[in-house]
Amino acid sequence: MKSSHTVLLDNGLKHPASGTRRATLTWLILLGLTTLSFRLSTAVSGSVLMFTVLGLTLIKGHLVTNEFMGLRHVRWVWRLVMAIYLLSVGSIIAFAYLSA
Amino acid sequence: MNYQSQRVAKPYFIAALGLFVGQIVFGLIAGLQYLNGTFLFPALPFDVVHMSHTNLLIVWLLMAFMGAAYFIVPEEAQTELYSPKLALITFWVFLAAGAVTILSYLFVPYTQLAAMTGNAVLPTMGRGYLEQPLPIKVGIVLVALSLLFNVTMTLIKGRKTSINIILVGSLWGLALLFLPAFYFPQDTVKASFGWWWVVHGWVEGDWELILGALLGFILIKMTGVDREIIEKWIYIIIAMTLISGLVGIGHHYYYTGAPAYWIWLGSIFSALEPIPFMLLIAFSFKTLLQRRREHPNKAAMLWAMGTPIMAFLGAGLWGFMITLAPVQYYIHGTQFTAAHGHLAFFGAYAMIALAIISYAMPLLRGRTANSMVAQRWEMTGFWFMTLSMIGITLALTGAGIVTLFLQRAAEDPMGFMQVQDKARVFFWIREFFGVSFFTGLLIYLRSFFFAGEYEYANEMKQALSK
Amino acid sequence: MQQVFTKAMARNIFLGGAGFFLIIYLLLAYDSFQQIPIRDHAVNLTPSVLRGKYLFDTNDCIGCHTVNGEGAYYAPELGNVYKRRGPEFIKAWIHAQPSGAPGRRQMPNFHFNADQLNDITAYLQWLSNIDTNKWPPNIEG
Amino acid sequence: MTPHINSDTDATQDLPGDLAIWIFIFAELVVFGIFFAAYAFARSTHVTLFNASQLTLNRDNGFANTLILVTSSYFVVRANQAIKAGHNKVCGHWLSGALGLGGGFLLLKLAEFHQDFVHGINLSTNLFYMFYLSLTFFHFMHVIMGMVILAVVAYKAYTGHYSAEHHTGVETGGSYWHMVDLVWIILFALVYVIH
Repeated sequence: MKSSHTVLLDNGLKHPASGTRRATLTWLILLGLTTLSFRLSTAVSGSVLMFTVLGLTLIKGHLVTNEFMGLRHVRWVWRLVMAIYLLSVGSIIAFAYLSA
Repeated sequence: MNYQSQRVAKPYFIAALGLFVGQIVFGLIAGLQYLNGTFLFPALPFDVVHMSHTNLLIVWLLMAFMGAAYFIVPEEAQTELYSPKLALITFWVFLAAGAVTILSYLFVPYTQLAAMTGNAVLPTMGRGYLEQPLPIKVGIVLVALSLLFNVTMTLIKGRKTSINIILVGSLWGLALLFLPAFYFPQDTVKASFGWWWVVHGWVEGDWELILGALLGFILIKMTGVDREIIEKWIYIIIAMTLISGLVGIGHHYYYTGAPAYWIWLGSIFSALEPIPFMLLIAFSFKTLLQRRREHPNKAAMLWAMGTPIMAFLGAGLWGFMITLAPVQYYIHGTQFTAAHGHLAFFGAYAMIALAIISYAMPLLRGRTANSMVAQRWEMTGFWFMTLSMIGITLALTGAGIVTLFLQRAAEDPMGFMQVQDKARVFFWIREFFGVSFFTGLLIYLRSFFFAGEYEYANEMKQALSK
Repeated sequence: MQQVFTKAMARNIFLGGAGFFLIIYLLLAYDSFQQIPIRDHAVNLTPSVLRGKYLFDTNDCIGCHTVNGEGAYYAPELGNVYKRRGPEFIKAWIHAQPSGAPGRRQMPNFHFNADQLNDITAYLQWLSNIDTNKWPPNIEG
Repeated sequence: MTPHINSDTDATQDLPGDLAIWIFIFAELVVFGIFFAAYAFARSTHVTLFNASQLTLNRDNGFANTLILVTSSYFVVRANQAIKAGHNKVCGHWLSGALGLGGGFLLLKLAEFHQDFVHGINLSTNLFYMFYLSLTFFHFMHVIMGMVILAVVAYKAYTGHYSAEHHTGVETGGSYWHMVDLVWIILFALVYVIH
């Protein structure tokens, strides 16, 4: 376990600024996407709205898990598990809305 | 056995097995009354047989759990029991209370029993599993307090392992969850809502914690796997039990007059209830594969490994089958529930009780393990009882399916008694497997009457000569 | 990984999870108790209904029957029996037991007088008006 | 202790923080996932009711709360980076900031609950409100739980319990908080936006 901490430490020390910049960028994108979803809710409706907002939400979810939760750095299995989760929740919702 | 005071567990285990026999006898009578309604009527109406069957089940399981507590707590705490004498007195009080209860069911009409025991002052009688007269209920609380005092004092003065903390903690839970038995409001819907605090709280909550502690103890002792790993698993398993089970109680509230939101909340959370049982199977077999020694008590190992599998089938699978609201709409209050109840009670609780008895009884009789002959009888009993219980479950499920198609989901529904007639063949199959279960029980009991213990050298010689 | 995933952490998850869901359940139970008297029109729990309920409990009716699906499965559902059979049939039926028909399931005679029969029927009527989310699926229960 | 040099190509590490919290996180995600699916399917049979009731929600409030949670998540990331650089105090400050934002979320949500209460809306009003109230309340409880965890972590950061080498606690608490954020992002889209 110690070694993994060292890796993160090395990484952080090598490019202290780039990690921060990347996180800030992610944060700004998340804010932007949230605003976009919010604006869309009054602009469009129906399945167009559903698919766009759902798509935006999945992108946001991917950003949070990959960048914020740090899954970018871990074994691919965990990323796969999370991706499957997001995709299945998304597709179940889409399916339910279309079947209405 | 490392501590003299663990001996008090012995009478508890013997009495538990005796009461178990009684439970099965009443089960056989009840099963016959399904086939011949005038059998033993009016001497023994069905409701009396039924409540004797279920109450004996509860009492013998509690007997076994208490015996297990008196056996495990000193061993884990590495100290003598606080008061072996109190434990022995408690045993006789509990046994007498149990016997008086069953005898009063059999020989006093229920109404008269209620009138004699002050039910009018504080009504508590007339609910499933909680049929006992008021003084008996008070007695149960006193017995529980005595047990709790004894094991808690032992725990305080001794080593505090996680197994012990979980076991003693869940015994406290068991006693606390019995208190709603005294809450019987006049509003029937509220009464049913609160009745589940006892029944669901025990069977789908607290008892699963006891099950986890007992199984953990047996596996630590028999496999030699590191205690830290086993206790960690037990914590995760019982965490999942309560995370799913607390709101999962909602699956009892769908159609009894409780608010409609329970249909969704109960379905969502009770759908998760099989998870702890899956984890239990994964954990047990992982532990078995990592075992560091071959324990000579093969029979106890068989019970211990059978428990998670049968618990998963009965509580997990059969429970899941009837738990979702749209399904339950059609099979609520049918033999489906009885099927689930039989397999779950046997697979989870009867089997863990028999597992701890199988592990502890040879030690209490001064042997590491029973002779191979005795173990063979015991394991034959295991297979007889387990397979018979699966047979009973399938038969009752069959009867449930008949009700589903002819009465509940039918275009032109038939009346209750007509449908019961159509399901007769399944009640015959149930009774057949009931008799075979009883045979298995007798075979199991026979195993206790072999002298001598497991002799390693002897067994090896025999094995080699073959 | 094994060292990181400690027993203490597992215990905290157990305690945290159990406490968390206990709070959720208690809040829901509180809300349910606010709704139940409306759903089962508790205002109609007249003395006669309550006397009937006491007779119902102290004669262990759910030892054979079910009420809203709870009880034993030996005899018919009673939650909606008032709507299925009506008051007169119920009183006559209880009075005429046991049928004594050979092999048929028997119901004991409870020796109720006329007032007690009225009370029991009043209780069964009250039961039949509980909002059970449209259960049972049909009148046969 | 073999130092891996290039961590961008080294994707074989274990999950950040304590594995137990990840088991918990995945369990929670499954519960919320089932909840979301149940909502979506319940809606498909009551479209008009859901659409009408959805209009009564305070969408601005939901929007503001999403921004708040996303920002607090970002603060937690900064706290993580601070502790990895060995700055205990800075880490504590970022965490306090995240806690403050969490408090803001709770206040806004409470105002929403209060409005519902004033209008006599409860779990039994209709199917939509049943879902809306239980989903958001369930999440609300998770925010509180996450804040308790963050508060402990912040306290430990201020008192110097962590270092550049040992900071599993910060990662563990942070992971849980991100999960709370993630769930809200889906919840906001599902309950407030899509109709």
